[in-house]
Amino acid sequence: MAERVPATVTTACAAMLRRDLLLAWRQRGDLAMPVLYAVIVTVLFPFALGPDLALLQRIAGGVVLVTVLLAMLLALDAMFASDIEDGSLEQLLLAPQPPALLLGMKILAHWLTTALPLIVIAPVLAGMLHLPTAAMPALVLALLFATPLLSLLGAVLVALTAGTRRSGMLLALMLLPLCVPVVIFAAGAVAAAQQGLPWLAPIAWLAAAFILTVVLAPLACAAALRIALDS
Amino acid sequence: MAERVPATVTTACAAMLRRDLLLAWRQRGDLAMPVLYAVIVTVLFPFALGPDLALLQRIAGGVVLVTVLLAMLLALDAMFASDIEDGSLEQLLLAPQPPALLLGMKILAHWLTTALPLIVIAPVLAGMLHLPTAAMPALVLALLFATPLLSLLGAVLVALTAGTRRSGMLLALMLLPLCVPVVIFAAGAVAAAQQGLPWLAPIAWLAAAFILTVVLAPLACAAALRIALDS
Amino acid sequence: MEAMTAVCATPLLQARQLTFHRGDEPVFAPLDFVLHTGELLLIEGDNGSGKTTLLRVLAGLLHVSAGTLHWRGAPWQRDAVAGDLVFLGHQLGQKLDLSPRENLAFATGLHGQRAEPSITDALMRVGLSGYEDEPVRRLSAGQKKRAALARLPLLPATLWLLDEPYANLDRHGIALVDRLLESHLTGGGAALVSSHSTVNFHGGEPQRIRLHG
Amino acid sequence: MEAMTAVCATPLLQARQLTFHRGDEPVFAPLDFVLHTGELLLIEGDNGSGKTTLLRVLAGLLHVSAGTLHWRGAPWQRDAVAGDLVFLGHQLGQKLDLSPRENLAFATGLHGQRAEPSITDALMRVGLSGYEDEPVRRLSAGQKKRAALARLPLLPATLWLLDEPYANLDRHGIALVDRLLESHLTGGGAALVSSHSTVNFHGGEPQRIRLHG
Amino acid sequence: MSTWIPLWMHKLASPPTFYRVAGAIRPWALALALLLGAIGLYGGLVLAPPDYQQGDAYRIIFIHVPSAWMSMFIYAVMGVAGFVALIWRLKLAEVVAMQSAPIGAAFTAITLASGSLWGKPMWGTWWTWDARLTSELVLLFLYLGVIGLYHAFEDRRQGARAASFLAIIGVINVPIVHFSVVWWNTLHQGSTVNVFGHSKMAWDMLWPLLVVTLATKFYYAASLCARARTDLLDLEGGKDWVRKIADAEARP
Amino acid sequence: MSSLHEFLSMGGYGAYVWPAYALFFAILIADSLAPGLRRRRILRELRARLARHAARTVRAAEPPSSPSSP
Ligand code: HEM
Ligand SMILES: Nc1ncnc2c1ncn2[C@@H]1O[C@H](COP(=O)(O)OP(=O)(O)OP(=O)(O)O)[C@@H](O)[C@H]1O
Ligand SMILES: Nc1ncnc2c1ncn2[C@@H]1O[C@H](COP(=O)(O)OP(=O)(O)OP(=O)(O)O)[C@@H](O)[C@H]1O
Ligand SMILES: [Mg+2]
Ligand SMILES: [Mg+2]
Repeated sequence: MAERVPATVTTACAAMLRRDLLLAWRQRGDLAMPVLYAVIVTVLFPFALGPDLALLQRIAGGVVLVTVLLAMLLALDAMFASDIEDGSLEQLLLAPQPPALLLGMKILAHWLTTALPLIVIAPVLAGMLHLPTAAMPALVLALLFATPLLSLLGAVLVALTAGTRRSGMLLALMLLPLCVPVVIFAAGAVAAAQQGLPWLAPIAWLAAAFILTVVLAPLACAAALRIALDS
Repeated sequence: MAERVPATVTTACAAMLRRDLLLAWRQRGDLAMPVLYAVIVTVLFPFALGPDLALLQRIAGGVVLVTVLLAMLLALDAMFASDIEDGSLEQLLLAPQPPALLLGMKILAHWLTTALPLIVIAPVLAGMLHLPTAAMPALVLALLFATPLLSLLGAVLVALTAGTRRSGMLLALMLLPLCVPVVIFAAGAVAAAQQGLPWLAPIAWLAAAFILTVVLAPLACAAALRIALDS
Repeated sequence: MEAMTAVCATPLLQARQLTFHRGDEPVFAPLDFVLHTGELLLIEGDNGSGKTTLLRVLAGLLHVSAGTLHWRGAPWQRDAVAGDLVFLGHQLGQKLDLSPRENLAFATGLHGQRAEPSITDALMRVGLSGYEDEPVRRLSAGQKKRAALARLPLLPATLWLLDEPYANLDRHGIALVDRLLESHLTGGGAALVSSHSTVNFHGGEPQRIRLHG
Repeated sequence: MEAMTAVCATPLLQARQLTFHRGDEPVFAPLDFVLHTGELLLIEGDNGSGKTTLLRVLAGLLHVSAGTLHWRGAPWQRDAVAGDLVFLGHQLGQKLDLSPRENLAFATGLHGQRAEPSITDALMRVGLSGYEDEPVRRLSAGQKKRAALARLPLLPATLWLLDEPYANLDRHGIALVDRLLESHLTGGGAALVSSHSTVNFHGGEPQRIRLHG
Repeated sequence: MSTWIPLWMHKLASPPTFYRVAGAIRPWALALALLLGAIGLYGGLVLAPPDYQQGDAYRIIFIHVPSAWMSMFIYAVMGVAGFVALIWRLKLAEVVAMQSAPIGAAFTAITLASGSLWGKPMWGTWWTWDARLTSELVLLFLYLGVIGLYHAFEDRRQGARAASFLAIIGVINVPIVHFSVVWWNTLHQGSTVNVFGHSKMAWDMLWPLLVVTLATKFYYAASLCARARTDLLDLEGGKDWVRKIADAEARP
Repeated sequence: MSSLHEFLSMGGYGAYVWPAYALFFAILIADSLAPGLRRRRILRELRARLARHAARTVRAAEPPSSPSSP
């Protein structure tokens, strides 16, 4: 049985990434959704709190961080849901490739399609809440490290819930303890920048955590998936 | 063809309500989830903003309102999703009953299972953010009228997106503009109570809107479903 | 039995030049047929020829694009038809977290219930005794189908619209559908059935429509 | 063809007293069978007798509870088997928003592709010419099934596990599955097929297992 | 399973044996818990003098601190049992890990509630976002996450393994709860009790605290026995020994 | 009598101390009652399951749905 296209790890990863990006593109309406969601949540705050400029400025960094995080959480839920439903996940596990790698590609695609647009829009949201321009670089940098961290940690948890039918909210619950430190460091950086203090230290912590996670999370993800799917 | 149990409007409504409550009970883990989500969002704010008591107290009412709203939004998405997927919704539309009434029952069941627990937990959340006890009755009353309003408006929108497969975020998007007035009135009531001013007027507006919606929304919902499903 | 089918003067369902368009193209060529109570109409056609689409049009889930459709002599109207029709499609309309019994109780609550079989009896007839209280999620593909079929004898409907009722069923299941159909027609009902396999209908030769995609 | 099946000494798949338990109860009685390349094994049984469960166990999606399973002489191991097996279940594993062509391109990216049919050819063989670039969502039930079947000739797998491949297919579709199976076995493949209808297999009498729930 | 595990452990790990042994242990553990609890609370509520700073409000300590210690202790037990469950696929370890979770969550909830009730008169607020309070809240979320994940699965053993994995990831939070008062300068007070060295607390107050702590340990043992027994009945539903019990209890 | 009243007032902190103790006991009592209730439910469901299983075996012995022998 001669193979024309042999199944190498590279082709498999490429196929995985291409498929997920293609699916995202097919439903490109959905691509804009986390962004719009974040915009609207941000807009709601002035309505709920009253148009007090100093107050809004004070909470701008924190609100944008929390909002971005929630928007990502919403999208995370859908990461494996449709794959489980239509049997694609089973097919994925039957492929002659390390599942951890394939899942890593899924996470990458997910980050590219949800977090990246959010990072791009974040300064605009922060501007709407009057965050000083000086704090913007800190905000963007913090998000650049915090969002992939959440994607990776989230993926491990999503993998754990793979065999179940009610991942959505459960996921939020499980992810919370893991995002608390991320939020603290990210918010710390933004707050420091806003007060004109040096803000690179918390970002460096985030970066270190990110590097550690990028190595460990796909492995943990594969282990979790194996536990969750083998009965 | 003698019928033993004829299909009256009452039996149909009872059957509908019973089924949805039973389903909620079967997945009672899911019942707790909106509550947990609200708790999580509330918990994230102090991390993102720092534990500044005066600040937290100032934003408590608004944050709790927005949080409850977001939690309901998340749950709203699932209101028709599974019914569409497994074909139950079609069966519902083929029943010899006014669809508006049946959908009204669905909305009621949904409100009972998601909003009611949120209303119960809201004072606790507000307490964690140091909202003064004096403002609690205003908060609970505001939620008592605001949440069914959201359920009803949300149901119409969910019904409109029923035919598309990306209801979740799209919904959030369409609902949030409708929420803005609700949030303004509810937050107004809470803020007034917090400052010791009379706060019944905004609540009365919410109540009036609620009564209007309770009559119109199920009709709109049925019409929307018919439009969405007919392709 | 044969006598019954001839008695009724106004047909239950009558289609004249009926078509359905998706975009601008008709899914199937204009159809003419007449269905009286006591009659069975088989819809045949290859994959993608429009059987499912036709049944959904007849159920009122899709709108007629051209031609006319009459129900008991009057133009088709949702309110006249609603309670008098059961539709069983590719999607079975069962809640996976409820048991067959609970699913059926919901259906009878909505549509009413005939005097004759109780829910337990109906489940026994389709061979699901012992599975009455198991969540449908835990049933096999064929058992799920049977749970959906149990609605047929329970609900007080004259017209059955069955889309591939035989799929996923074993021999006994196929015989079961034949038996259900036969007793329904004898009792004054009517049915439209789409299927790829042959129907063993003992009450005379059924009508047939062949669709060409 | 007959010669081929006899040549291979180590069997492709060998089960001894194989069972699977759900909770504490066995889903099917302990099974023994041997499958060589070039052979077809039919799994028969009524609804709920455990056919789907057995195929999922053989695919490695469920864990053997008791007994042993050997693959080419060695104990069954995921890494040895993974690329050499295709499983087609009740759920087709197709993305509804992608076209058949895109779905197949993904599958071949993951599993590799045989030298012989191109994706376009494979889709032509299953009778989906003209639907290559339509989203799967817009296909009829039988067309969806055909799109899933197109993976079979494309992927370089020795063992096919097919769960009710004939369901939802019309006459031509059924003949198509028979043809696919035949050329696979002639080419040195093997297959386990569960089905309620009869398989028209021209290359000799297949083995059969009957399951009793 | 490896040969180095002693034979009696193998025997004990067999569900029917464990069921019987746990049934025998439970009443004794419960009785001890009640007795010690009564002694300790009498000592704490009646015999111990009021605190010179806090007056009688400090008496919440006799439930707050033992519960706080139990919340961490039980999480550690759950983590270890979960680890064993994942590595050796031991059914009993899965049961112990998963049945510990609700008990631990109960103690965590008590800690949070009693701490809040104590905080109002002492700090003037029910709640602050102090490191220890927050990490204890996170502990509650971890417990709830483990319980939720466990119940999200159809297959209980699979759920137990998945939830064990989550429990193990969450173990890092336990040292954070404990050392939070050292690492961050916070409102919540630091260590006042030192079991081995010199405690900063008066003996009149200390001994009831230690006795109640012991009582909660025994309570945990009793509750775990009851829960594990029940859970084994569920898991082993198809086995003869369970059917016998079911039939025996059907008659009355 | 007054000493009991004094005891209950807890030096003015009764409103905080007693609810804490009440919660402590309430939660632990609920925790210790839960396994008993669950045990009863499990055994009841097990008996029902065994009965259902018996019903299935009867059906397998003589399938009511098929007049012809298999
Ligand atoms: C909601 C609020 C509170 C929470 C969540 C909480 C949590 C905890 C925890 C987890 C511990 C055990 C720490 C360990 O030993 O590692 C603890 C110990 C303790 N707590 Fe609290 N606490 C709260 C409020 C308070 C208040 C208001 C006071 C008194 C003013 C207090 C006094 C103590 C004392 C004296 C200890 C013993 C410390 C030791 O010796 O290690 N707590 N608390
Ligand atoms: N997820 C599940 N949980 C519990 N029991 C199940 C589950 N899936 C199937 N079963 C039960 O296991 C038995 C075998 O099911 P299986 O799906 O293997 O049958 P099958 O032979 O494929 O039937 P069919 O011809 O109807 O597809 C059935 O009695 C069914 O009720
Ligand atoms: N939602 C849809 N949108 C667009 N086209 C569709 C849709 N559903 C079906 N079609 C197309 O309409 C035609 C008829 O489909 P239909 O499902 O009615 O066929 P069918 O006769 O039921 O086939 P099968 O035997 O495979 O079930 C097919 O060509 C199909 O591709
Ligand atoms: Mg069809
Ligand atoms: Mg099957």
